[in-house]
Amino acid sequence: MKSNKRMVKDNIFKHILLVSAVLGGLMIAFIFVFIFIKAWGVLSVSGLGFITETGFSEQIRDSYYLAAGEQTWFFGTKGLFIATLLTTAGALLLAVPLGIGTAVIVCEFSHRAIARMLSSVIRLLASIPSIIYGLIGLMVVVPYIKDSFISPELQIQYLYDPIMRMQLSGKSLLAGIIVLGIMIMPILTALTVDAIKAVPKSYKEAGLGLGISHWRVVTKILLPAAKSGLFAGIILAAGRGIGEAIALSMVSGGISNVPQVAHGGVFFLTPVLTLASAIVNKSEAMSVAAIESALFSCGVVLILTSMLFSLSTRLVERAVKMK
Amino acid sequence: MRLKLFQDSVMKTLCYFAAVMTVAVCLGIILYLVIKGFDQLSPDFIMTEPNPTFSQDNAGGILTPIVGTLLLTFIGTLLAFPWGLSSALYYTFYAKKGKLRDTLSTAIDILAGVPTIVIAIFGLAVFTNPFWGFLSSRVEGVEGISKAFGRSFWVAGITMGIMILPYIIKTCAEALKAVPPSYIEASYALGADKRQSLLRVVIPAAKNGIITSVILGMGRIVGDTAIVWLTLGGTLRMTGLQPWYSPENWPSTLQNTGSTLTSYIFYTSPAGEGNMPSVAFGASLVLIVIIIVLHIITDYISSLGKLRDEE
Amino acid sequence: MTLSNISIAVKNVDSWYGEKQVLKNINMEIEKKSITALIGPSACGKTTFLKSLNRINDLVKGFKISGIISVGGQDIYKDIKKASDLMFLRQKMGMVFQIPNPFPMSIYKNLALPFSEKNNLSSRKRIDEVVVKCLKDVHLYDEVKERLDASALDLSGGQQQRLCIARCLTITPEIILFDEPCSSLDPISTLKIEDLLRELKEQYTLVIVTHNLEQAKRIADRVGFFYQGELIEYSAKDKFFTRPRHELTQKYLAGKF
Amino acid sequence: MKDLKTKVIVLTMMLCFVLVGTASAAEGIKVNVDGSALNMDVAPVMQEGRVLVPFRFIAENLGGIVSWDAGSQTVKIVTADKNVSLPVGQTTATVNGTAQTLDVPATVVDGRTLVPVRFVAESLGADVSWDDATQTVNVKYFSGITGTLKVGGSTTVLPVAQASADALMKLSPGLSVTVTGGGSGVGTSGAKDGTLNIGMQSSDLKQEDKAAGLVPVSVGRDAIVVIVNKANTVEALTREQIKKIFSGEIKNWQDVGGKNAAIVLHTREAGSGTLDGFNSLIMKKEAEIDAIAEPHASNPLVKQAVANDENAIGFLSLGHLDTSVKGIVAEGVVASEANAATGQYPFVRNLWLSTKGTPSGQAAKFINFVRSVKGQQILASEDFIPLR
Repeated sequence: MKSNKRMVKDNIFKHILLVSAVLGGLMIAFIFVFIFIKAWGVLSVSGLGFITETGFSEQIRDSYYLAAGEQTWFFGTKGLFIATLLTTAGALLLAVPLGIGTAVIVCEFSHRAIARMLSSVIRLLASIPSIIYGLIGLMVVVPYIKDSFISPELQIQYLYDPIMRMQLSGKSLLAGIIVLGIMIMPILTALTVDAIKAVPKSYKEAGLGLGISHWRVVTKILLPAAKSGLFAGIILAAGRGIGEAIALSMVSGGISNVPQVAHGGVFFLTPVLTLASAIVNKSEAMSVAAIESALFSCGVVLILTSMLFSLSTRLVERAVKMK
Repeated sequence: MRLKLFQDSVMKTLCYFAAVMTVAVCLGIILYLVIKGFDQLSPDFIMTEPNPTFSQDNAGGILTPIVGTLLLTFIGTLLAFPWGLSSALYYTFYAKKGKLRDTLSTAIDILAGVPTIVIAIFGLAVFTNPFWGFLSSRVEGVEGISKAFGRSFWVAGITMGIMILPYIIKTCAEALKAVPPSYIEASYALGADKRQSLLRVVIPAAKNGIITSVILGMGRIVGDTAIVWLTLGGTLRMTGLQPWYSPENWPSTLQNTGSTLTSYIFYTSPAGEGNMPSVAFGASLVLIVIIIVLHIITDYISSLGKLRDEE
Repeated sequence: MTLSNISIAVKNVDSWYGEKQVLKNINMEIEKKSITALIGPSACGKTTFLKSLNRINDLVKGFKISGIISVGGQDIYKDIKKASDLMFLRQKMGMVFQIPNPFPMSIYKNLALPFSEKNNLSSRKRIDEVVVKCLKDVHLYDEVKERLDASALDLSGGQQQRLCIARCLTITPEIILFDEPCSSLDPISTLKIEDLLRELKEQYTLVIVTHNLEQAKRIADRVGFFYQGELIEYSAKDKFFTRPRHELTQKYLAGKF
Repeated sequence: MKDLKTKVIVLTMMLCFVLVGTASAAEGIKVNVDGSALNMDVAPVMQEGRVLVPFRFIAENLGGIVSWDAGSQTVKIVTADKNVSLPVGQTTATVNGTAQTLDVPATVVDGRTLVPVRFVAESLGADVSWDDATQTVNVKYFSGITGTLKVGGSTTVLPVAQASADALMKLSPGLSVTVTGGGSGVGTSGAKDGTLNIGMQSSDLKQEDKAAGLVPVSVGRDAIVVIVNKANTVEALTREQIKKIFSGEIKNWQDVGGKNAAIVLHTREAGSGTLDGFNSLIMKKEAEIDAIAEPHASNPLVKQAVANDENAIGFLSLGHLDTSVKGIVAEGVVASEANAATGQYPFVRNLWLSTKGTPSGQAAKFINFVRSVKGQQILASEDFIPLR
C-alpha cells in the first residue's frame, strides 16, 4: 500500500517534470517560429541575396521614406554579417587568452584568498549590464581611439577614398572588438574556471606524481581534460558576442560597411554595423512592415549563424574526442 | 629542462598579467562609475521618484527604478527557476539520450545568440493579445479593436523569465550532471525511489551550481535593457493606482508600467533622449552596488553550504 | 638491511592536517628492490604516509610534517626547495592510485606525455619504442596494440590500472608507490596486477598500501602495520604473519577490529 | 528660451494687475474651470441670465485654438474633437457641422468679443453648472474623468505627455494615464493596431498612416537647429549650403568659409522624428543625406559627437541645444525659441498626438489638455514652442 502511494507520487513528480520540460521546449520553438514568420516577407524576396548583397543602411532609408506600395522588400546584409563575424572573432581573440590565463591563475597559481577575490571580481564583471559597458565604451574607448589613431589628414583622405568612402570618428570595428572583448572575457573566465575545477583531482595528482611541472600539468593535462567545458565556454561567449546589441550599437558606428583589407590598419577603424545592433538601431523604424520584417530577418541570420557555429564546434569537439 | 622551466615561468607571468588585467578592468569600471556618479548619490536621490523631463536639475531620484529592478528580478526568477530546474531534471535524469536532448541543447545555445530585443518584441506581440489582458490592462475606447496594452511588470517579468529560461535549464543541467552517479546509486541502494533520490540527494549535492545558475539568470534580468524598454514601457514612474507602494495598490502596480535601473540609465544617458549623464552615472553606480550586494549574498549562501560540507 | 640497501629512510616523522595529528613518530627503512606492504584499518595514516614520500600531500591545505624522510640520501622536505628539484624527486618515484586515473587522452599519449616531459627532444621513434616497451612490461601491449589511439578511458578497470603502472615506468623511476591499487578491481585483474608487481620488484622498489591482508601475504617482502597514526609493527613478511610481536597486530590479524 | 520664460512671467503679472483693476466691475461673477478660477482681463457679463466671457479665455483653457474671422465676424474654436463657429450677434452656431441655436448670441463689448460660457463650454464637451450662492459658473472638463488611457511613442514628446498626464490625473483621481516611450514609430504602429489610445509623433505622419485612419493633432512645435563644434569658425549657413554639406556635395569646411578640414557628418537613425523633420525642412527631397554620415540613436549622442570633433556637423531638436556646441545661424536667423515662435526661424516642425479615428472620450480630453493653457505651459517649460 505504502509503496503504491510512493509510486504514484514518483509518477506525478515525473509528469510534472515532463510538462515543464515540454513547455520549455515549446516556448523555445515558439520563439523561433515567431521570428521566422515575421522574417518571411523579406527573406522570400531577398533569398540568398540577404547575406550576399550589401546596402542595408540605404535600403532601410528607402523603405522608410517610400509609400507602402513602392517599398523594396529586398535587403542585403553582407556588411552586417561580416561585421558580426569580425567583432565576435576579434573579441574572442582578445578574450580567450586573457580569460583562460586568468582562469588558470585562479584555479592553480594563486593563494586561496586571492583566488576567491579574483573569482568574485570575475563574476562581478560578468554581471555588469551591457549598457554600462556601452556607456563606458562611448565615453572612454571611442574618444581614445579617435585621439590616438585618427588624424584630420586621415579623415580627409578617407572622405575621398576610391575603394570605400567613409568617415572616421572613432566609432569603429576596433571599438566594438575592445568593448565586446572586455564584455565576454569574464563569462569565458568563469566558465573556464568551472571547467578546470570539474577536472578530477586525480589527474593532477597523477601528473604531479610523474614529476611533470605544475605548469605543464595544467597545460598538458588539466586544460585538455577540461576541453569540452572550454569549448562550451567559448561557444557561449561567442553566442553572447554575436547577439550583443546595445553595447555594440553604442560604439561600432552604425553603418553597414564591409571593412576592406586594402585599407591596411584602417580596416579596424571602419565604422560597422552588426546584425544584432542593427535590430536595436533601426527599431524606431519598425512601424514600417518591410523594415520590421528585415530586422526579424537579421534575427533569423543570427539564429542560423549561431546554429552553424554551434554545430561546427560540436563537430570539431567530436573530432577532437575521437583522437 | 631548464629551458622548459623558463618557458613555463614566462607563460605563467603572462597568465598573471591576464589576471591583473581582469582586475584592473573591473576596478577601472567601478572607479570610473564612482568618480562620475558619486556626487549624485544622496538619500534624496535614492528615495525620491524620477521626473520625466529633459532638465537635469528636476530629474528627481531613482526610487521607482530601484523597486522596478527588484520586482522584475523577483518575478522573472520566480518563473524561470522552478521551470528551468524541473526541465533540467527531466532532461538530465528522465529523457532518453539522443536527438531530443541534442536538439534542445543546440536550441538553447542558439537562443543565447538572439538579442534580447527580439525576445522583447516577441513578448510585446504575444502579450498585447487581449487574452492576456489580465497581465497588463485592456486598451479602452479604441473603436473596433480589442487589444491589451501588453506592457506591465507582469509582462516584462514573464518575458524576462522566458529570456533566462534557456540559461537556467542549461546551467542547472550542467550542475546536475556534475553530481557523481555514485551518489544516486547510493541513494537507490538505501531504498529511495528516483523522486526521493533527486530531491534529497541530487539537488542538495548540486545546490551550489544551481544557486550560481539562478544568480547568473538574475544578473541577466538586472542587466537587460531591451526587454524593459519595450515590455515595461520605459515610463520612469510607477503608473498604477497611486500611491503605488500601499499594499492595496500592489495588484494595480504590477499590472502597470514602470522602469528599472537599466531603462532609467538608458533614458538618462546620451543613448536615450534624457541627456543627464551624471544622473545616469549615479544610477549606474547604484546598479553596480546592487549587483555587488547580490554577489555578497550568494557568496555567503554558498560559503554556508561549503562549511557544512567540510564538517 | 645494510645501508646501501636502503631506498627510503624515515626518521621521527610526525604530521598534521590542520590541528589533527595523523602520523606519530614514524621510523622506517624501506629496502631496495623489494615490496613493502603497509596495512592497517581505514584512516590509520598509511595513505598519508605514502603520499608524504613523494610530497603529493603538499597539495592538501593545512598539511604539515616534521622529521626526516630521506630518499637516496636527500632529505626531501628540507633539502628540496626549488620546484625543479621536487620534479626530479617525483620523477624518481612513480605513483599508482587507488582508483585508476589514466589521463583523458589516447593510450599512446598517456605514456608519451610523461616520457617526453621528462626527456626533452625525444624522437617520435624513441617514444614509440618506450611506449611499446612499457606496455609490454605490464602485459598490456597485446590487448591494446590495435588501438593505441583509442581513449584510455575505454579500457577496463584492470587494464586502466596496468596502463597507469606502465605510465610510471616511462619515467624510469627507482621507486613506485601504490595506494591500494587493487581495491577497485575484480579478483582476476587483481591477480594480474599482483603477478606484475612480483615481476617489477626485480627492477624497482615498491611500496604498497593495501587493505587486503591476503594480498600482503601473497606479495610483500616486508610488512608495516599502522594504527591510529603510529607504526605499530614493521618486520619481514613471514615473521609479521606468523609471529607478530605486538598485541594490536595480533588482534588485527585475527580480524578483531 | 530664457526670454520666453520671462515673457510668461511678465504676462502673468500683467494679468494679475488687470484682474485687480477690473474685479469690482465684475459684480462678483466668477468662472471656475476645473476648480481654479479663470483670470480674465474683461469681467464676465450677465445678459438675459447667461454669463458671457471673452471667448479666448474659456476656449483656450479647454484646449481650443481660437481664431477670429473678421470678414464673416465669426469666432472659430477648434479642439481635438470639436469645431465650433460662432457668428457675432446671431443665435445660430455650428458645432462639428451641425447648426445649433443659442438663446444669447456672442456680442462685442468695449471692442472685445464675449461669448456665452455655458454654450461654448457645453459644445466643447464640458459640464457647466451655476452656483447661485457664490455667483460662480463651474465648468468641469478635465476633472472627474474616469477610466484608463494608454499613450506612447516619441521620446521627444514623452516628457510633455508624462507631465501633462500627471497634472490631469491630479484633477481626475479616477483616471489612469500610462505614458510610454519607444519612438515615433511605436506611437504610430501602436495607435494603428489598437495597443495605444494615443500615439505620440515628433514627425509628420505618412500618407498611408493617415489612410489607415490615424488622425494627428498638433500639440506644439519644435525647431531643428544645425550644430557645429565650438572651435569651428563657421557661424552661418544657408539652407542650400546645409543641404549640400549633408548630401556630401560639399566635403570641406573651406568651401563654406571655414578652415581646410574634412566635414564629418552626424545624422540620426531612420525612424527618428528629428531626422524626418530635417529631411522635410532642409533636404526637401532634392538630395539625400550622404550614406557615410554617422547615424545616432538620440539627440544627446549627436551633440556629444559634435562636441568632441572639431570638424563635425549635426542637427538637434532646439530643446537640446546647449553651450557644449554652437548653433548655426540658418538663413540669417539665429536659432532661438523666440525666432521659432514668430516663424522667422525656418526649420520648425510639429509635434503630434494621433488617434485612430477622430479623438473622443478620454483621449480627446487628454489631447485637449496638452493643448490647453496649462498643457502649453508644461510644453514651454520643456523648451518646445507652444501652439499660441
